[in-house]
This record gives sequence, structure tokens and C-alpha cells, in this order.
Amino acid sequence: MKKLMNAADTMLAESLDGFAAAHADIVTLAADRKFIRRRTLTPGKVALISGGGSGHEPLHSGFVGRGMLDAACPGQVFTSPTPDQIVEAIEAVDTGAGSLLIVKNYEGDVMNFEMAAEIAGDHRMATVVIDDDVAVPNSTWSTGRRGVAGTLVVEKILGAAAEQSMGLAELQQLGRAMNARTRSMGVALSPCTVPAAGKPTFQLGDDEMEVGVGIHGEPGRKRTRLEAADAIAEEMIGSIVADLAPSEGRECLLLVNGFGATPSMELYLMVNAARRILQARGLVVARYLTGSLVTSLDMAGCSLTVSILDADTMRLWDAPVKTAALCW
Amino acid sequence: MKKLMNAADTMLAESLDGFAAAHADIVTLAADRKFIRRRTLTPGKVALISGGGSGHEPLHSGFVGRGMLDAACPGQVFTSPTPDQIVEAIEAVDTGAGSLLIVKNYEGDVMNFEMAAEIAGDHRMATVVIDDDVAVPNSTWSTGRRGVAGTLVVEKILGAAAEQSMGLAELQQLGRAMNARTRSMGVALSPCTVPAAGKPTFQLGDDEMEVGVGIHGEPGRKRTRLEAADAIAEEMIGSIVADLAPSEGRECLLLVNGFGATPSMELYLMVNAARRILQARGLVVARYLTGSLVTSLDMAGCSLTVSILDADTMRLWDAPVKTAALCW
Amino acid sequence: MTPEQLHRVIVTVADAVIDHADELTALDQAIGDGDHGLNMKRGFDAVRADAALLAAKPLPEALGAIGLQLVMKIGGASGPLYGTLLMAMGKAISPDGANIAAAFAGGVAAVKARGKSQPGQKTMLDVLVPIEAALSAGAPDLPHRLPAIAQAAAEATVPMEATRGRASFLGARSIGHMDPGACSSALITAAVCRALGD
Amino acid sequence: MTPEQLHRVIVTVADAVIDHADELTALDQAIGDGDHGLNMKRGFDAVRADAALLAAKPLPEALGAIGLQLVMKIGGASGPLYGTLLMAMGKAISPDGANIAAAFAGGVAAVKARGKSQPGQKTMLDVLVPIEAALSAGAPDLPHRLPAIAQAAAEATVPMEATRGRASFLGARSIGHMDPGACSSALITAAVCRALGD
Ligand SMILES: Nc1ncnc2c1ncn2[C@@H]1O[C@H](COP(=O)(O)OP(=O)(O)O)[C@@H](O)[C@H]1O
Ligand SMILES: Nc1ncnc2c1ncn2[C@@H]1O[C@H](COP(=O)(O)OP(=O)(O)O)[C@@H](O)[C@H]1O
Ligand SMILES: [Mg+2]
Ligand SMILES: [Mg+2]
Ligand SMILES: [Mg+2]
Ligand SMILES: [Mg+2]
Repeated sequence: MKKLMNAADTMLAESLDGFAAAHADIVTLAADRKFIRRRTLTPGKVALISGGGSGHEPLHSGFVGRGMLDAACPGQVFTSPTPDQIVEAIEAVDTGAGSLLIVKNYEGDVMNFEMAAEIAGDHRMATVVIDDDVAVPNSTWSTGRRGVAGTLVVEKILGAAAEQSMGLAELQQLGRAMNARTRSMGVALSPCTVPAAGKPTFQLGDDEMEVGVGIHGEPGRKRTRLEAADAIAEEMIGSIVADLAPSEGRECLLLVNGFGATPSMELYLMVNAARRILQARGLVVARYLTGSLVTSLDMAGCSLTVSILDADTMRLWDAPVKTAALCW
Repeated sequence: MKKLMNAADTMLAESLDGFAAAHADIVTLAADRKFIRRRTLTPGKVALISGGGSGHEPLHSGFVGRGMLDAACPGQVFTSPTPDQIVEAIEAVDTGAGSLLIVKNYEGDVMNFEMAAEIAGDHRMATVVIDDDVAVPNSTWSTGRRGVAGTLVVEKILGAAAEQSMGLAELQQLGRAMNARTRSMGVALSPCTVPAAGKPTFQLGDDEMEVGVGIHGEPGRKRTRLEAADAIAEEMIGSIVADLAPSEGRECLLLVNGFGATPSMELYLMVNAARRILQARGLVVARYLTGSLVTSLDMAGCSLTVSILDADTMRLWDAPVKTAALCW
Repeated sequence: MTPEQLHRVIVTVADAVIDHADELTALDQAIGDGDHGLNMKRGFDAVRADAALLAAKPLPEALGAIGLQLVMKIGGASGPLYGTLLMAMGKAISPDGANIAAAFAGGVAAVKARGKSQPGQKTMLDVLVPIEAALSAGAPDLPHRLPAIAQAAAEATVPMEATRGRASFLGARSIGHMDPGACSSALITAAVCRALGD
Repeated sequence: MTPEQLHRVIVTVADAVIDHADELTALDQAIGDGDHGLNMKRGFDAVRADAALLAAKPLPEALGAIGLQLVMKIGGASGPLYGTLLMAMGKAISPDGANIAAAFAGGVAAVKARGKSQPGQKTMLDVLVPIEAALSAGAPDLPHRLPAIAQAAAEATVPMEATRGRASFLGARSIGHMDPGACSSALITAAVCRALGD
């Protein structure tokens, strides 16, 4: 394992301290590093709270700030935060209009947020669960699909809506609708290494890729020979569009997301591949976002996310945002 | 070599096309992909033009936009752009107030920009050469030091000054002064692979790092065992501060820059390490910038840059910027 | 149960989890996200550090406190599940521990509710439910038989296809590996029995 | 020089560079940024594609056009340097090529000015200057002797410490490797002589 670190068990804490120092104009880090919150809250606005295992930075802490989240609870690496973190975040940022909890669909996350909600029962709360990863089949009798990079799209749109005074119930509805219009799929070219584990989560041959990989390095649909970028994009967009089943001519957002070790040149090459494929399938790419935004530690590879936008959600996407990782 | 690509000889072109599509609100890509320019120019403002080998993205194309560059000329991977690119960029963005060429100190870059300036002789032009890398000894009888991540700091400050109508000669002077107050040093944990070469530029053992590495994977000062992040930061900051020799209590900017394959968690950990070391040496870290901004393809590792700021340059640093990669 | 006995149980269980953390992590690397051992170790390190204080409490409070400790330290899926198991048991158990079978059944019911899960889905429930059954059936030599029952139940998860937990994302590719949570449950069962048998 | 001869020189040189591109890149990986072969190949691919057109021009124009082609295609340090060499030679040379020694000397002077460099700094000049000297000295069998002179000069860069070009960043660590530009100069020299000797 090669990482810029001092010791596995202090790594997260040191990194959070660096983040808080670097972005002190936007955020503050709570005692015991239980959560990151906006420096300044807007009274009367519904509080948006997310969180999850660490190792996906800038998700979620990098999305705390005006136009997006009010607080983010960082769990240990790839491990959901604990209920006390979430409860304390709710207590710190709920200014009276209630809290919307944005949770990625992993049982750990869902259960910890659920326990937190039980404990913080005197606050008004609602939950939106994100499950945008088409690599996993959807179903009601199982855990269902994972929440991956689409989380950022939902967080941005809800963040803008909350800023415009949308109420808790409406936000929950919008979040669920946005989640239903958002699909992602990923591919890994190299594994990731959890610092405390010290060795890669999986092994890939020199000419192999993992198609449909999760953001924790979970195995995906299949392991195959590394293909050309166009073929990879074709397979991912194909799966996404098949699942979304958008009508011809719909406008969409394309998010090309790096997993942590993928250079910018490759991400923009994927932008180019994906946009041509989307256009060929009759979709209009109206908005783009490119970057390593929902990562998997030091994994190489990327995910593609497509979100169908209408006039309202486009406006919310375009609304100003000022966080450590997203700004416009 | 594992990359998201179709073919080595189309990789750069495809990536530039993706970039131009994704940021069409800010930039346009010129014919034959010779340069990237601002969509809208400000008449009467000195034009800021930079460029260099590709593979360092977002440098320079990601810094084209309001408050920073007017045009960027992308060379082949790790290869200076050719004079025709630079000449055409000058002709496209010089609105009459002249052009400032910001060049990293590599002989290829310096000579190609020089030939361009000879060809575009009827335009008013001035050049600022950046050489911030303390890993290489400075001297007048040799090539001297390399230009690395500090380039971004100079480009940001000059960009703000140009936006505030500073003239060509003054900008050149400010650029040289800023360069003199800016020092960087890098460390690699893994090599980079030039797509057309197909294999890593250098080899590192499983427990080795390259201290003082260049942004083209050039060997640095020494190859040693991978050390703890604090020790790495101590060595880099030590070299930087020894060279800058700032007086006690000076305010500075700390830029922690990833080389392309370094996850955010590690970069912020380095922020935390570096800021403590700077403080211990009597410097006040007044501004932070963290990200993979001046990269070396898929190299893992980071560089630290320290820039001494005074009230004027602090204001220029804080001035609004809106580019694909930097925004505030 | 005497405070000494409880202390022995706590320490034995904690040590067993801590000693086998790498094994649990390796199982989770195969079909999960490679942190089950790390998570469990973090939780049981905290429990072990507080062992004396926890053992001094009456059994119901002790179980509740251990459960809360696990919830607040483990995170992930296993934190709420093991925490819920112990907190629910703590609520139901009598101070002398005589109604252990009923209390454990209450704990398992709480786990099912928390996890929206059932046995057969390749999770810790595939060990917890057989233990619940054995406890309900009762038998004088139970502490000697339970470890084998738990171990066999954990092994029985190998051929299962997961439909809950992270391994469910793998579909058929989850077949052929033991579920990490089933393994930790068997491990804890063996440790409890060992501590009580001594 | 006839157009046929010039065509043969252009094609032989281009093929030599293209065939040895990997070797040049490998040298540049050791003490530079690993692109010298790629750069040279890009330039000479373009020259080769235009060979017929270029060979049809009078010698001065042909050299100038090849030089410009190299400048606009190669990039990096070698583009302006080889481009400058040929463009300066093109300006000085007579249509029949009789004053080749003087023209080459003019080209080398231009390279020195462009690169702010001198022989002894572990660059292409460490090959170009000995060739210039041999040309000035003159000798009937020069085309047969020049390749060996150039090759020896390139090899003499191995023990040098670079003070110009990217290799200078390495300081003493640049010792022990042949300079990539010196190697390409020797390669081109050999190809020119081969083409003229045929
Ligand atoms: N819904 C559920 N019901 C019962 N047990 C579950 C459920 N989800 C996960 N588990 C158990 O939790 C274990 C994984 O724990 P752990 O790795 O610590 O958490 P995470 O999956 O969040 O990383 C699984 O092996 C499984 O036994
Ligand atoms: N200032 C200089 N004077 C003469 N030759 C130089 C100079 N700088 C570089 N070179 C030559 O250029 C070669 C490198 O060319 P190349 O790798 O194509 O460009 P770059 O160094 O820009 O990547 C060196 O090996 C050296 O021979
Ligand atoms: Mg986990
Ligand atoms: Mg180069
Ligand atoms: Mg796990
Ligand atoms: Mg080179």
C-alpha cells in the first residue's frame, strides 16, 4: 500500500482537519469530528444532511455549503457513520424547518440513519434514499441497487430547492423523483486499498477491468478484458438508458465521475465518448459535470451518470452553489 | 498501460473535444485544436496566454476564463506546443492591449514561445517564465529550475490584475515578482505513463518514493523509502522555506496539488501536515488551495507550493475567477 | 451471572473478535467492502476497554450498554444489527439471565426488523436463527453444542446467494463464500460458550 | 544535388528516425520526459508524407520547408532546434549545395543561439559541433567517416553531466546515459551519408 499518510487509524482525522482548515470560510468541523457543517446557517430553511463512509471525497463533506448540504457526517472509511454523529448533526443544523436526510442505499447507511432518526424523534425529519447504480438489478425483495455518483446530482438539486424555501415534504418528493430520473454505472481499471486493510480490496489482471464496480470496490457485473473507451461508454450508457427509458429528445445531465486515480484527460475523453453515444440515442446533453467527485479511495476508473432534467430541475441545477468541491 | 482511451494518437484530440463540449459556456476550441480560448473577450484588457505540453490538466485549459487566462495552447503529451499554435492564439485574443505569454521554464516551451513571438512580431508581447521547483538547483549557466504547480498561482494573480486593467509591462513585472515569491516541490509515489510510450516513464519499488520529482515524471533529488506524510511534508516545506527565506510572520498561500492519481483524502492530509509545519516555522497560512490541478497524467503523489502574499496579491488571489477548474 | 462471569464473557468475546478481525475482513473483501473485521474490532476494542465498568452493571443494563457501545463505534451494517440484538436482549432479559432463550429470541426479532431480513438471505441471521432455535429447544449440554451448531450454520451460508447486505449486489457471484456477519456470529457464539464453560 | 538524390536523403532520414523512435524515447525516459522518439517521429512522419513535394524544390527552399515542417510538428525542445538548424542552413546554402560546410556551420550557430547552449552540455550540439568541424576540415571520404564521428560524439555524451535541456534537472544523475538529441543527430547523420553514398 502506497499512500500519503502517517498511520491508518489517524488518517481520516488528519484529513478532516486539513479539509476544515482549508475551507474554514465555508465549513466548520464539529467536536470529535462527528460532522462537517456550514459555517453559517439560513434560519427557516430545511436542513439537508447527508453522510456515509469516508473514502468517497469530496462526497459528502465537499458538498457542504450554500446551495447544497448543511451538514455531512463522515463515517470511517467505507463504513456508515454512527447514529450519534447523525443525531448531533441534526441538532446542530435544524433551524426549525426540519431536516432532510439524504442516504445512499447501503444497509449500513440506511440502518444507522434510521436509528438516528429514532433517537432524534422530536425533530421533523424526512429521508430520501438514493439507489442509482444500474449495475445491480433492482428489486423489492432484496437490498436493491446501490447509491453512487447520482447522489451528488440529487444533493445539488435538493440543495438549490431548499435554498429557495421548498418545504420538507416537497423536498422529499423532489428527491425521490430526481433519484428515479438518475442512473449510473461504473468501471474500475484498478482496485482500491482501504488504509486499515493495507492491501487491495480486489485483484485485477494487467489487461482486465471490472464492469459495474461499486464505489467501495464491490465486484460488479463481470470482469473482462480492458476495452476501448468507446466500447466501455457504449456498454455503460446502454445499461443506463435501457433502465431510464427516456423518451426521445429529452434533455439530460451527463456526469463523468472519476474514482480517485483517474486523470482529467481520461475523464474528458469519456465525456466525449458518452455525449456522442447519448446523442445517437436521441438524448440532448444539456448539462455536463466532470471530475473526481464521488470516489473510491485510490481506485482508477470512472462512472457515468445520466439525469433527465426538465425546465424546473434544470433551473435548480443551474442555481448558484458554493462548496469546497462544487462552485458556480 | 491501463487508460480510458481508444488510441494513443487520438487521445488528446478526443479529450480536448470532450473538454470543449463540457465547458462550452466558458471556452471554445479553435480549428485544428490549436488553442482553447475564452468564449467572450474583454476588449482593451491585456490578453493572458499560456500553454505547454498536455498531460497536466486542468493546467492550462482548465484555467481559461474570467479572472484568469484568455487562451491556452495544448501541446502533445509532455511536449511544448508549436509556434503556429501560439501565434494563432495571440492573433485570436489580443484585443489591442498586448499579450502576456506565461511560460513554464522548459527549454522546449521557452524556445517555441520565443519562435512564436518572433513570428507574431507586430503584436505587443511580453513574457513571464515560471521556475518555482526548488528540487532543481537554480543557476544562470544552466537551464535552471522547472516551472511546476506555482504556475497556477501566477496565472491566477495575473489574471485578476489583467481583469483590473493592469498594463502589459506592469503585468510582466508582477508576474516576475510573484514567481520569485513562489516555490514548489513534489514527490511521486508511482510513475506516470505517456499514452504513446505505453509503459511507465520510470520505475519505483513497492516501498519507494521519488523526492523532488518533476511534473513529467522527471527524476528528482533522490529515491528513498516511502516515509510518513509528516516527514515528506517536513522535507518539502523545509526545502521551500529555505529557498524562499521569508521573514517571520509573513502571510502565505499553501497549494497542495495532486499529480493525477492521488485521492482527495491524502491531499487534505498533506494540507494538515504542511500547515502545521509552516506555522511552526513562523509563517501564517492565510489562503489554501487543494486539488489535482497541475498533474502528471496518472502519477500518484503531490506537490506543495508556498507563495508569499502581501495585501495586494492577497486581494488579487481573492478576486473572482470562473474557469472550468477554478471558481470563486 | 456473576460480575466475574460477565467480565469473562465480555473479554473473551472481545478478544475473539479482535484476534479474528483479519479473517472477517478477508471474507468481506470477497463479497463485501472489506471492512467487517475492522468494524467489529473498532467496536469490541471499545467494549473491551470498558469491560470492568460494563461487567459491574446488572445484566440488562450491561447488555444495553454494550449494544449502544457497538452501535456508536461500529457503524456499517453490523453496528446497528449487533447493537440492536444486544439492546433488545437487554430490555427483555431478567437480571439473573434465566430467560436467555426468550431474550435472545426478542433480540433476533429486533434484528430482523432492523435489517428487514430473514434467514436464507446469507446474513448473520443464518447463524442467529439456528442458535435461537437451539436455545428454545433447550438442553443441558447446550454450551458445548452451540459452537458447532453456529459453525455449521455459518458454513451453510457458503452456497447461498445473498439477497440482503452488500453481498446481494453480487447476485450469483456471492455464491461460494461464507458471509462475514455469519462468521462473526459463530465466532462470538463460540467465545460466549467458552467463557461460560470455563 | 538532384531532386532524386534529395528525395532519397529525405526518405532515408525519415525512415531512420521513424525506425529508431522507440530507442530515442527510451533514452529520453532515462534522463528526460520520454518523448524524444515520439516527437521526432511525428515531425518526420509529416516530412516523409511531403517528400515528393519537398524534393521538387530547389535545395535552399527544400531545407527551409523541412525546417518549418519540423518546427510546426515536433514541439518540445528538439522541434525549434532541428527546425532552426535546417531553416538557417536553407538560408545559407547554394542551390548546388557546394557550400555545405559553411551552411552547416551557419545552422549550428543558429542552434547555439536558439538553445543558448554550447558543446559540453550534453545535448545535440555535442554531435553537431564535431560534424561541423569535420565538414570544415573536409576530406574526400567524408560521407564514409562522418557516421563514425557522429556516433563517437554521441557516445561521448554518456559520461557528461547535463547543464542544458531537461536532463540538466537531474544534475549528476544525468551521468551515464546517452543524450537523446545527440543520438538522433548521429542517427540522422548516418542516414544522410547512407543516402548520399548509395
Ligand atoms: N439486512 C441485513 N440483515 C441482517 N444482516 C445483515 C444485513 N445487512 C448486512 N448484514 C450483515 O452484516 C455483515 C456486514 O457487516 P459490515 O461489513 O460490518 O458492514 P457493511 O456491509 O456496512 O460494510 C454481512 O456479512 C451480514 O451478515
Ligand atoms: N538548449 C539546448 N540546446 C541544444 N540542445 C538541446 C537544448 N535543450 C534540449 N536539447 C536537446 O533536445 C533533446 C530533447 O528533445 P525532446 O525530448 O524532443 O524535447 P523535450 O526535452 O522538450 O521533451 C535533448 O536530448 C537535447 O539533445
Ligand atoms: Mg462497510
Ligand atoms: Mg517533452
Ligand atoms: Mg463491510
Ligand atoms: Mg523529451
